[in-house]
Amino acid sequence: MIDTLAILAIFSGLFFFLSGSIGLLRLPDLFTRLHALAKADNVGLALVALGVIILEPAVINDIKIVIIWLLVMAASAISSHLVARHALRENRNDD
Amino acid sequence: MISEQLLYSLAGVGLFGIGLRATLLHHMLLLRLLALNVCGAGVFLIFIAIAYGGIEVMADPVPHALVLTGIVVAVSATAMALALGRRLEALNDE
Amino acid sequence: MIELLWSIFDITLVLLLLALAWTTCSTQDVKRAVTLFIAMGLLLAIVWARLKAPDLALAEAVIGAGISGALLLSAIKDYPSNMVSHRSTLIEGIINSLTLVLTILMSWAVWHGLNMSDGVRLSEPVISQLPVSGVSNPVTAVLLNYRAYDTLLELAVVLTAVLTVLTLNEKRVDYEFSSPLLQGMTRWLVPLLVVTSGYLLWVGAHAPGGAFQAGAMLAAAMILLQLAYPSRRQEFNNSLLKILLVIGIFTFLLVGLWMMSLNDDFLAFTPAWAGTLILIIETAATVSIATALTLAYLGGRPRGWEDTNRTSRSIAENGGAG
Amino acid sequence: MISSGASTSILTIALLIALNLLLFSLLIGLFRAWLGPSVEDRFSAILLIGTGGVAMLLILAKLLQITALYDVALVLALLAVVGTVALTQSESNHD
Amino acid sequence: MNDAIIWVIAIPLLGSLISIIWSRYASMIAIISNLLALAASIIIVAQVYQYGPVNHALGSWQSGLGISLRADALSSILLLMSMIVISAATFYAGAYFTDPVKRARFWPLWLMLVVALNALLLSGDLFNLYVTLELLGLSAVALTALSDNRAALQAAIRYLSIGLLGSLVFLAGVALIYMGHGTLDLVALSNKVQAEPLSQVAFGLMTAGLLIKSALFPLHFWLPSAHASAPAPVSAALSALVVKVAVYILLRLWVDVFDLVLTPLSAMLLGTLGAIAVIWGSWQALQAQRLKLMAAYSTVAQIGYLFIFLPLIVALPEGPVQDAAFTALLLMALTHGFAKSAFFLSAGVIQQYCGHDRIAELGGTARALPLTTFVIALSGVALIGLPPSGTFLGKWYLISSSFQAGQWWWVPVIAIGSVLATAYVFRILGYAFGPGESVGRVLNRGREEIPALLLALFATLILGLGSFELWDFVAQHSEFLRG
Repeated sequence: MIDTLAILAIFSGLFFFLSGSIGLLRLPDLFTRLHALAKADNVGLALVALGVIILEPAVINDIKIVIIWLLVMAASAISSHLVARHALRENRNDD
Repeated sequence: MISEQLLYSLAGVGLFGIGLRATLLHHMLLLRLLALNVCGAGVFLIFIAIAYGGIEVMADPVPHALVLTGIVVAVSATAMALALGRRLEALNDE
Repeated sequence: MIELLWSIFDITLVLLLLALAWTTCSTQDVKRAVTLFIAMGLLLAIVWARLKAPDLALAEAVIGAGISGALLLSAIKDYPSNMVSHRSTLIEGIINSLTLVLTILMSWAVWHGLNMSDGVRLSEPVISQLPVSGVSNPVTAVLLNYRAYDTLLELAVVLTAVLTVLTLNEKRVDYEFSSPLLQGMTRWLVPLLVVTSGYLLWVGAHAPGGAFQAGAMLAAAMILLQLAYPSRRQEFNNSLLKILLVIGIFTFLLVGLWMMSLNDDFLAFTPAWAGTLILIIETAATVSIATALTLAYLGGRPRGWEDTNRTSRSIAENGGAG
Repeated sequence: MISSGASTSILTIALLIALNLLLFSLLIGLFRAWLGPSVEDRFSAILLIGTGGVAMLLILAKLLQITALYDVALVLALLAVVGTVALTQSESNHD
Repeated sequence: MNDAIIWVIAIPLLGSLISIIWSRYASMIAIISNLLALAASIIIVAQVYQYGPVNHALGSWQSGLGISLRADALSSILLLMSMIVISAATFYAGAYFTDPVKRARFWPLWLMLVVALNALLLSGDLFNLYVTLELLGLSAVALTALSDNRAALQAAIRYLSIGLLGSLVFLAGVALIYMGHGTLDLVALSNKVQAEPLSQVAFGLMTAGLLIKSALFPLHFWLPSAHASAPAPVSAALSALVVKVAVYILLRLWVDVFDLVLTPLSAMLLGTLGAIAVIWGSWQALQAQRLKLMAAYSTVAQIGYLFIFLPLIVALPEGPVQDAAFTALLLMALTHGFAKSAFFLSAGVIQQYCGHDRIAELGGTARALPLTTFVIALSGVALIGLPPSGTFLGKWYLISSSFQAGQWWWVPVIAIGSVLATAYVFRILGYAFGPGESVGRVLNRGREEIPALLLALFATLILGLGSFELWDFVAQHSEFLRG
């Protein structure tokens, strides 16, 4: 039962990851791509982490996983911001 | 177990070959440096593939330690090469 | 079924790794090569994890995501990215066939080698001597006890490399632009990085972790600090930096010599003290590695590194443009 | 460590499938690193590998029963930002 | 007393660390630590002479689990040679670097080079050899780059990338060895290695990696620019020692560990490359426009001689004849080490005096710098192989072993090489004794000239006349020759 729940969480997380990757590949410009990426980061990883937490009995590891998830959330927000700002400031196209 | 060892050590050989080829082909320091690092990663992969003993078995720790040393050396060498390149660029600009 | 899924995973992972390596090595575009290389580093961390080498996965994560990424990304701008050069077709053909032959020969050797060995190698004595090594993480036992001499020389390599960086260049000119968001993040992330570094150092005795991972982590914290607060023209305390730079190898050497005076052989730790001594050495090494990597990232010597007034003036005259 | 019963092997299989799918989604994302065209585009692929790598490490930790891999995931999450900052703060001095 | 083997590594390392912190007293620290290390190396030679090979198990672990340091006749003699050359170059460098900044940069790296050389010569473990090779390579590159001009930096970059490639290829061989045999200890390996595919490929890889480092033709291309553009004391150490210790590892591996893998055919191939190197290197040396470049090409040629010995040693029967060939090889390596370092140190003096080292414009140096010119002539004697230098005996035995092994075709190579060497040495002396406008007062630069003179005397007189001691020493402790 618990296993089923975990599997469900992980697989729905995977759905976001896959759509994030496809978005990264298919979307037309950097900013929409970054947006798709943030989806994968936040929701996808949250669900996968949730699944693993359900499976992991040791509390210390659960805390670690929660910290990891929070960190990735923060990192993705800041990274997207920095990358987007950098792109705007450079305002150019390579190649 | 042999099959994983074989797969990953062959991958290591492959990385080594790819890196070696590119090291010899490239002229530019930065690209050559990346190629050397790929080459090194191949050697490290061979070591770690040998150490692997299967899902249930503990891996041989000696290659892990050797590779850790190797990684530190590789990073140091990379930093040093980048510094040399930067100094040369500066002298070229003068 | 399980076997099959593992095999699919292994094969995909290997193919992806090879593809990344190939694209990294075959492009002439510096920016593309560097990003692909960083991606390959992250993938390698997963490979190490898959092959049950968590110590390495940890090191590769710190190096790949942090230090070497930062080093290479900041180096990109030192290089013109449109410099294209080709070897002649003949030479290229020779190189190609040479590497191909070598790869085939090595694969052949690997094939034979895996069949000829019993697979035990050195893990037996490593485990049987673990109780007297002072630590319970076998990788740390190899690094700081059985093969401690290698690690001593490895620290010498790090020191040599960073000394070279310091002799060649002056510190890179800071990029003046920062953002409140970045600074806000730095304020909570840096303490977290420092704490994690301490955790990795301490945990190294009985679980994956250790001096190098901790040192690189600490260096990442310093680099982040430097990047977020570029406008502060901090004056470095150079004599302190010099001491921090050599303290790791110095402690290591002195402990080794001390143990030689007690137990006849260099680096022969007395089993009862081994745990404490290893922790002391690792702490000092962490500090040195962090200092070395930070200085390597800064790209050269801070102002006033080379002692006397006279010398700093002569640098300003001779190498100021560098 | 591995609890007995049929559900375990089903769980293992499910986790392995999830692992494979994650790897597949990284593979898709990596095309962006190859295609570019701008540095920022390439870098967004690295961000994806960072997050996807964290997810894979969580699942691998469960599959291989190595709790230390949570630490690896933690480190990866912590340092995800450093590379981005290095990219965005140091480039463009030259030109 | 058994600890000398540690001190010879620990003292320079400690010196290097201290000289970073107290850079003001770095010269003094460097000289003291070098003299102490020299004393330790003398003690090691004495120990080996009296009691046979010395073994030090680091950490008291059984060999295989831990690392062992070993000194036998071959390594201890090379260690002593390297410490003598290094000490002379250290005294020289104290006067050579007039800029205090350069001097402060030089000493820590220089002492690190000493650590690497000594650690490499004493190492008894394959992976440890890799680490020492990297330490040696990085410190050598760092010292080359100290010249801080474009040519030197380009040379240093090439030296670094080729050196890294060499060590990685070597390391790949080490990985294969560990895969097949499960140990890295050289002694343990010597009992395990058979002529099977894995060992053959591993042997090939390690040899290839080391051939790059020892600059055997056609892998020598990085050497001339690096050796010619480094500061003079560094060039001396690079040419005399750094290249040579790579040859030392090769010999150690070939003879001690992989003796069953080394086929006569591959030995013949390496000998042929050596022969080409002798002729090609000497020819390039004759063509060279600059003194230091000439010396660097001459190194390529001299390394070639060492490789000609290989097919002979493989072909000769075990016993006194083979031992004699081995000792002759050692003698040539030692003589070249002393002579070439003396030559580079003198070239440095000339370069400082004239402001350049273009051979065609050396007129008048003989009168201005009589002692330096004398040293160049002396080391020239050793490079050519005139009696009483060690090279004379070495070549003599090389020729006689060629006949004994039925491989007479090496003899004309040696003859041509010697003729060319005579030509390039006399070409320099001709210009140096020629008339020149730049004749100033007769200069006396004792602190730079006397170390060079001592090295040249070692090459010509001491090794030539005292070679029988060497013969005895090696003959008494020649277990290492047969593994």
